[in-house]
Amino acid sequence: MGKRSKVIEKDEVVVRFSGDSGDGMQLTGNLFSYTSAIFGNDISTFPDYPSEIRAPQGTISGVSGFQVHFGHNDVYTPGDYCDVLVAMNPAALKANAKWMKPGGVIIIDEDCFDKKHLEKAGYQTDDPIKEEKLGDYNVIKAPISTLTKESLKDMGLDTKSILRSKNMYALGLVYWMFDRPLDHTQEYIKKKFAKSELIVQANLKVLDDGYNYGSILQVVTPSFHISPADVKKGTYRNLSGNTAVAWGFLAAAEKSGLELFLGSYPITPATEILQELSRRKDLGVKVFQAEDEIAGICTAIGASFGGDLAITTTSGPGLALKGEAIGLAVMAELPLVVVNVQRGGPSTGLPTKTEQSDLMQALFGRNGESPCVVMAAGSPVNCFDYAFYAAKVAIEHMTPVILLTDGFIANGTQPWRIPDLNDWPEIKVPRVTKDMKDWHPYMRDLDKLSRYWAAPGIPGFEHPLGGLEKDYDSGDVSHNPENHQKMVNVRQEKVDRVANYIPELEILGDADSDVLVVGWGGTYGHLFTALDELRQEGHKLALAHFNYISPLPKNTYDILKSYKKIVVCELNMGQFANYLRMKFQDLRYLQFNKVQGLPFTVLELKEYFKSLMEE
Amino acid sequence: MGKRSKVIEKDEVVVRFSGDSGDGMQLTGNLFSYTSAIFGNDISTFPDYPSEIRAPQGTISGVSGFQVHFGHNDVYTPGDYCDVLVAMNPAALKANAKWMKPGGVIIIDEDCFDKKHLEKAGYQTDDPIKEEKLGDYNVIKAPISTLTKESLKDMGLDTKSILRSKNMYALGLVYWMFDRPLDHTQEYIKKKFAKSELIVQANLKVLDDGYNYGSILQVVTPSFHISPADVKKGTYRNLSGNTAVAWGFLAAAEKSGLELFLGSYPITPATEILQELSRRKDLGVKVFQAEDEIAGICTAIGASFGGDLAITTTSGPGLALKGEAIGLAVMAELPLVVVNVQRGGPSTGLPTKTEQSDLMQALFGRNGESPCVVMAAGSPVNCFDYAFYAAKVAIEHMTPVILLTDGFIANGTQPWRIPDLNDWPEIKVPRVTKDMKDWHPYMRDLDKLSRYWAAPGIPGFEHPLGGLEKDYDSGDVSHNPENHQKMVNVRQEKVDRVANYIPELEILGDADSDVLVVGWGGTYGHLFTALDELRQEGHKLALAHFNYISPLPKNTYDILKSYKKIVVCELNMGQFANYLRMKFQDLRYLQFNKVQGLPFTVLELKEYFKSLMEE
Amino acid sequence: MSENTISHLDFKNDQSVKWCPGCGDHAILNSVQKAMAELGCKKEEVAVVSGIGCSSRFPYYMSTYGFHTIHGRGPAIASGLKVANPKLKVWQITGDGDALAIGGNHFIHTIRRNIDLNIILFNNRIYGLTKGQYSPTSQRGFVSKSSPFGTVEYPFRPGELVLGARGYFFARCIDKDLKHQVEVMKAAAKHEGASVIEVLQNCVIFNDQIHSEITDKEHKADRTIYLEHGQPMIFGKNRDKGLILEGLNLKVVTIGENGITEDDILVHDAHCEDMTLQMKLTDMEYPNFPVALGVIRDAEALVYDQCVQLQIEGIQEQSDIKSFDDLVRSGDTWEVE
Amino acid sequence: MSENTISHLDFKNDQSVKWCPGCGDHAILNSVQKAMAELGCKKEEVAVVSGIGCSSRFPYYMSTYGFHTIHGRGPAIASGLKVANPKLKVWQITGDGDALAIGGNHFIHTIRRNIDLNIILFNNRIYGLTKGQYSPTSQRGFVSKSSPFGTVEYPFRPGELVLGARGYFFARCIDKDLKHQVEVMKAAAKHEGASVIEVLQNCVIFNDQIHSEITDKEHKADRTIYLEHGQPMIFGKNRDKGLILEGLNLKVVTIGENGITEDDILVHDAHCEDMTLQMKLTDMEYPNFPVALGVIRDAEALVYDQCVQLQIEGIQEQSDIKSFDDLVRSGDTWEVE
Ligand SMILES: Cc1ncc(C[n+]2csc(CCOP(=O)(O)OP(=O)(O)O)c2C)c(N)n1
Ligand SMILES: Cc1ncc(C[n+]2csc(CCOP(=O)(O)OP(=O)(O)O)c2C)c(N)n1
Ligand code: SF4
Ligand code: SF4
Ligand SMILES: [Mg+2]
Ligand SMILES: [Mg+2]
Repeated sequence: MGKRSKVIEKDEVVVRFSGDSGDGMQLTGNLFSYTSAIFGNDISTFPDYPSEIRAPQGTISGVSGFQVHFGHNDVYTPGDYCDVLVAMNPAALKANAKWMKPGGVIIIDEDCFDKKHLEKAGYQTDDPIKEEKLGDYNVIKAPISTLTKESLKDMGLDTKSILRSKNMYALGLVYWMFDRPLDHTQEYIKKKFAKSELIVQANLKVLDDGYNYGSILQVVTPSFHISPADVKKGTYRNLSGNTAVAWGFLAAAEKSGLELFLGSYPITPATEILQELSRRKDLGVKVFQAEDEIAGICTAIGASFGGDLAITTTSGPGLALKGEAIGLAVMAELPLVVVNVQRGGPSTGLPTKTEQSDLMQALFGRNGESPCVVMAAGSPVNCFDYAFYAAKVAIEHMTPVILLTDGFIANGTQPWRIPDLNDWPEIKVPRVTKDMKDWHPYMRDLDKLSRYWAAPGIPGFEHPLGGLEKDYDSGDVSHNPENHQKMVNVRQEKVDRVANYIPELEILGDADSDVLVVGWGGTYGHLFTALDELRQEGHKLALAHFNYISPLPKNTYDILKSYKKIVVCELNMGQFANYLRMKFQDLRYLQFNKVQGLPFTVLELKEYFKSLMEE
Repeated sequence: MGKRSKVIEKDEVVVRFSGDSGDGMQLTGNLFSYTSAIFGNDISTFPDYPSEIRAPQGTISGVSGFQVHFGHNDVYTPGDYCDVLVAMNPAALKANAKWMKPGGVIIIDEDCFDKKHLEKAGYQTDDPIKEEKLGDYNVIKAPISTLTKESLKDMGLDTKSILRSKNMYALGLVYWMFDRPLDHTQEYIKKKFAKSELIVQANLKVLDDGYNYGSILQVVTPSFHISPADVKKGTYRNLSGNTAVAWGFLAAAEKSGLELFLGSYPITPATEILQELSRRKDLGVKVFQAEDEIAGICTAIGASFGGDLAITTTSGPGLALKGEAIGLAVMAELPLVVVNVQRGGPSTGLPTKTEQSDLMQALFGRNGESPCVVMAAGSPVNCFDYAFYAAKVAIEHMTPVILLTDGFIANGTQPWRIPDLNDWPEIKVPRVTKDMKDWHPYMRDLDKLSRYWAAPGIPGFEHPLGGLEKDYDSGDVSHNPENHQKMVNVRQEKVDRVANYIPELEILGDADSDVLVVGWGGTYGHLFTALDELRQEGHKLALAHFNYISPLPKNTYDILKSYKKIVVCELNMGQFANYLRMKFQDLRYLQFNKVQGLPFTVLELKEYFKSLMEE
Repeated sequence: MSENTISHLDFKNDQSVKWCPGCGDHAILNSVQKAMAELGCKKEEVAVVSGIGCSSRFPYYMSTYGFHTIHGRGPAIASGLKVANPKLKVWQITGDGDALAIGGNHFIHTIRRNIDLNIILFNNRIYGLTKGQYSPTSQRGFVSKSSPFGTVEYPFRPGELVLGARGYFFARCIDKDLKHQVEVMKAAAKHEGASVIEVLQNCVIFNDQIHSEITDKEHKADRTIYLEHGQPMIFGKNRDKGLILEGLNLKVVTIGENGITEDDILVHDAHCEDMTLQMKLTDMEYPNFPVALGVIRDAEALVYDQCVQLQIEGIQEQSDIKSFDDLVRSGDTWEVE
Repeated sequence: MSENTISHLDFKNDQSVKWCPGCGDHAILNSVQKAMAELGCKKEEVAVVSGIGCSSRFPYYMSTYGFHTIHGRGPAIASGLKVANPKLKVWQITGDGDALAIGGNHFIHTIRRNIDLNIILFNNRIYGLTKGQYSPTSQRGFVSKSSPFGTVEYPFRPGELVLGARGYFFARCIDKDLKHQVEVMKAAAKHEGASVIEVLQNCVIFNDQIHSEITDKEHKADRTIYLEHGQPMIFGKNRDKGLILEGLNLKVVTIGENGITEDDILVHDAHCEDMTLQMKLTDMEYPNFPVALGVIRDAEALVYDQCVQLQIEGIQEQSDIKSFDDLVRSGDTWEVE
């Protein structure tokens, strides 16, 4: 394939594939990221599709995109701005032009830039490049549709099928640009279209021709070199946050020896957890697709009463519906994990977009004094870890745990080093034992203050549970005023004591900086990248990122109080900042908030942090 | 009826009628309070009954009580401790002995203090007075059952019916003690039992005989004199908090010219609002007893969309279920009042007891950034005022309003001076008008930032509403990031601006004291009484009592910051204190909390405040 | 706008319709608009209330009043609207998930109360908007994203549930069957009380062809039966098949065979209060029977919203309490001078 | 404890029962305990799950495992429990409000899925615990605290709703009818799948005598009919009345009059899959008909919890993925050396 004319050396690159919902951009992006990962780059990806199933063709609302960020160093976010944009139609260009890095490469299928499509996308003239002021960019106008047709003209396929494979042409071209092997994609094509040899051949040919088109064009096409990352030895796979959550529970089930039960009702962007666990009948998972969110959590509570590791998964509006039942689990002191994949609110809001605005709801969205454990995962792959630990805490402390993720990390992917479960901690199930003297349903472990689990079936431990207040010393229903106070206190204390069993907060970056950035949950990648880049630029900065929210790590106050400025960054109007105000009132908190259905950009964070440090 | 031997002059007295659930204590208490009110005393009452419909006879859990506090001065609570206790059986004595004022009067039906009943109540000996250490009390052992039987022996009634009227005997006796006229009660008996002349005659006779028994006994029975209060001229009636809420909405409907719609599902202790409004078909109220709480609020949202003044009523667990739908009202910016009569939580908790533990849920129990107005009534009769103002704010600002009351003020009663609606403010309905230029569904009033109400039926204003995010400038569905931020901001700002339309916070007591007591909602009576008594005892103390919580009155910070010590008193673990920490972080807040299903006692408040002032 | 100039175009607005090309929802939108025009509705007196789902985007495409609410709560919100404002013509748009999964309770209670709503249930036997999980109307064994090994649940039969909840109007039609749909919609609109119309709707993306066994042109005549009140239950390409009763069982017969004549064929009585036969018709499933289309039940009953109004009017006539002031001064009051 | 020594007393505990004296709930508690004893249940294998209501206090009075949950959610919680632990015998206690108002959706879905629960519906046609508001089974016109002028709603007929939701077991009995109740409970327990038993229960305090028109000793024989599978449908003080079919209508006839003999009387077939006749029996109302008691429908169908287990076992047999490690190493992975 000849020598390349100009090769650009890069540490990292962001590529975005973008086109109509029907253009196969999700697949294209996925294949590209897999190849990059196998090649040895660290990657982070993010899909971004319209909330309509098939929005009108050619319009901005119908644009579907997939962004891949890969590099020779660790990569923590899918990237703010693109080095390379593939735009299959004018709407894709229109939607993404503002996300281009200055001077980046834009590949367009010029066949689709006709008057009709330009108008649909809202362009006023027939020169969208000029309209978008992209003159200084490297715009590669390739007649991809025509070339695809040309490539397949002798195969005997109908035009529709031919055009359906034009995404492979674009992919081939991009592979050439990054000098990537085609074998993984070829394998995939053979498997995926196994039913029709013709389609396999067509796609393989188009992929190849796209690649070759690159070398033909090489005079005008830049080509990049990103050397592999220096990653830890091991077996890897790509993992999305939602799959990671599902698998974290599978791991917890295996480690605890409990059967896994999921009660759930589909809701964007949490549905994939339900779908993944539905596939895991091979591992004995009992999945109950309930009639609604309330039945989702209630079946899980029933299963928990019955002795299973029980979970329920949902997103914001669904969590609102589960509030009453979470209260029952608080009162009955049963283990339960409620996963809430946050999305844009309020109400139906922006259902396919990301946000961190359910924190207060998770903490307080129930009647009465109703404390439970709240945790948050920080990245697609550590959704695995926090699902595991959420289950561990729920079981060992006999309490409901709300695990927060968000649309951004749920849909995003990262390479995941396959763990050896032997390295993971045990999960000890606090079952009743025959030798317990004077056992009653609310007898407590003296350290954790958790009660013991007596699942039906064990002779001698028959007992009623329920949502009415119970006597501290007998577990019978009690209306006694002092007892109520005691139970209210002990339920809170039980949650507070979880702090004795979780890791302390660690500072990332310069522990001795003036400014402490505080974040929680799914903003980890952006905050860390901003921190990392600023430090590389010579700034001093520290980051405290929270995954345990209720209770907070024990050393939280000691850490926070040692900084001059604390800035809490979150994708809401300041919910965690307010929570910290309740907990540690004497400290001052600055806020950096964004509620746009989008993650932070590293750029905006850096600018803001710089301004803070300069003040 | 002769001269009385010893008459005790008192400013105020607390009387508690107490017996088995079937003993008619609620009626007895009610009749007594009415008579006292008509006599011209200020009164405050509180019923207290078991959560079981008919708990086992003779047991403590079956005791039903009714407490009346009346005085020559203003009375703000039903009183902590009793001057006079009527105990119809041993269980009633057992349940209430600890609530006696030292040296108080205890009337017992000695016929019911037999071995069986003593045992059922849990007494170990046959001398309960000694067991309770009530030796220094004035215990009047009257054979009430026997006397009642004696009184009616010639009337031809069966024993069951005879014994059913023994409460009238006790009531007659108490009337004698307080030298009260019988006429109101006689009238009541005649109306109530109109169907059976025999029963009327029996009850009248028993009442009379009970009264006369007092004069016979007068050597040993103390008798009290409490002169009438100096109350404002007008027509009065007794009003419970729940009825007051219902009537507040009736008033708001009349003042706004809107029809009133209630969608609700029964739940203790809120059900009476539903029941009262069900009776008000005469005033055109449309009451929809829904299949659950969700349908309760959803029918109300539908009615609000349709142009009615729409409300829904519930208690804690029901509010949890309504969270998702409140979010819809927030997003659709429709007027709606959600009344939450708080009870003991979490979960089913202590359903018949009082608590203030739903504040956080009211503020934050929804997905996304979902601000709405939160208010709280302070006493049974001002439930009327706050229901009225909740409706006014909801309508004029086009927003859902959550109005918090609690089991204590909902069930308690006070005399209520009947208002002249002409003295009450107008409620202006922000309807669209034909002359609106470029109207769209989210066009806003520039001062309030509220949108206009275009109820179906008006030609030219057809539009779709919905839970998806809408464009600020057109009202169409929008996924635009900046627009979302703008809408999130404006929804909050709209709620914040309600502060421009509500009264400023006023300090009660000594504005220049060191200690500021802060309270909110239904604790008003106890806090004020404690303040009042301490001031009469020569202490300096100030009280800031909140009825508007979101937004807070505009001058809140200025007031709070001028005190050395702020102590937030509430019947939860510190929810309002935490809210203040979020809002005004630089001030320090002490907390006085109680979560026992009971109101504060004035005594415990006074002691605590004294300790604070002495520090 | 005078009534007779109203066209279905008047019920369209300027929003671009965002359902997938080929989705059955487009046709239903057209039918509803057509029915409204033919009924001579005024735009301002129509309100369309939906829940959440592909189907529930419906109100955005109507030029009437509309409310796209929350998942499953459409019937409750529409009930409140209708009771608040009984003059409105309220249409409630819902899907098999929206109505029968999360919204099942409001659905059956709305039917029980017999509130005058026209409920259109888009039955594509799938959750479309969330991209393809099985729904409460998916057949046992159905493979979907959330049932990769096939479901182990019996589906609801919507008509059976409606009748079990004391429904007085139930009809069924096919998305592509425009003309018939318009007739059925009009019948539903004219029925006083809750009317439920199940539309067999195709989701081209996640459940394509799910109804085609029955609805495809080449089979439809033999596998469905169009019921009309007062008409014999005849179907088939050659209109030679019919339904008769044998004991308590329905049976398909061929006219002209075994001595069967048209006179032997059952005549459809949609107005019959007793629902026995209507239930059997509702439950007919292919291949044993043709699937019943058209208005299966259309019986009279008291209507909740009307009764609420009447009760209020009746009480208002009799009561002395005419105002807030009358109320607060009634009963036990006392004067302080 | 050997099985044959188990007595109903073993199912009692030491808690004092707090229902009102005279409440029908006491009798139901006794019947359930008796049925369990006669079925030879072990205490530890029984779990009783309830919602909220007077009736739902039930689990506190049982010496078995129990769960007094939240209002209306009993069927969902019991479903989860049964699927998690299919060996348990799960009884679900509920009231007309708990099951049919707030819990309606879980109720019908549990029935549709056919989960092996024994659901006892205490139908007192009132909300007892909240002190007397009308319920979804209160008759039209019923006056209560929340309907001072009478309701304007049609009630659900629980059996009709159960059958409309594809129920395979429905029975009805009377609270005071201890012996019969025990038999019905046992039949329900033996039925695999969801069984619903409606008990006509008297609330002495808020709805006293609501069923007495039918259940009172002096009328019962003439106003009710005890159905038994395989037996002719005969009733009446003199056992001279019976039911026959006339077309699609049931008719009450007198044996010995107009030439009617016992052979003309319908024989009850509870096991018949087609529910037509069972639905008609379920819906019979006094005064036109006797009210049907006993097991009205008891047909076979696939049971959800069993199918879940079978499906899992089947897939586990075939799958290569036996552990977490197998899973995470399957599919697209790569090595970094
Ligand atoms: C409270 C809540 N739960 C879940 C969802 C997610 N959700 C949206 S639509 C839908 C199902 C839609 O199915 P259906 O009603 O059949 O409509 P279709 O899309 O097939 O027309 C679900 C589960 C939601 N939006 N809100
Ligand atoms: C979420 C919620 N809503 C409402 C209530 C109040 N509530 C308790 S029991 C009940 C109705 C009980 O009626 P039913 O199920 O018929 O039982 P019964 O008391 O008649 O046996 C209601 C409305 C509650 N506890 N929780
Ligand atoms: S996903 Fe299916 S139901 Fe939804 S719009 Fe597309 S075709 Fe229609
Ligand atoms: S109120 Fe009625 S249902 Fe409840 S315990 Fe008393 S009698 Fe029974
Ligand atoms: Mg659907
Ligand atoms: Mg009931």
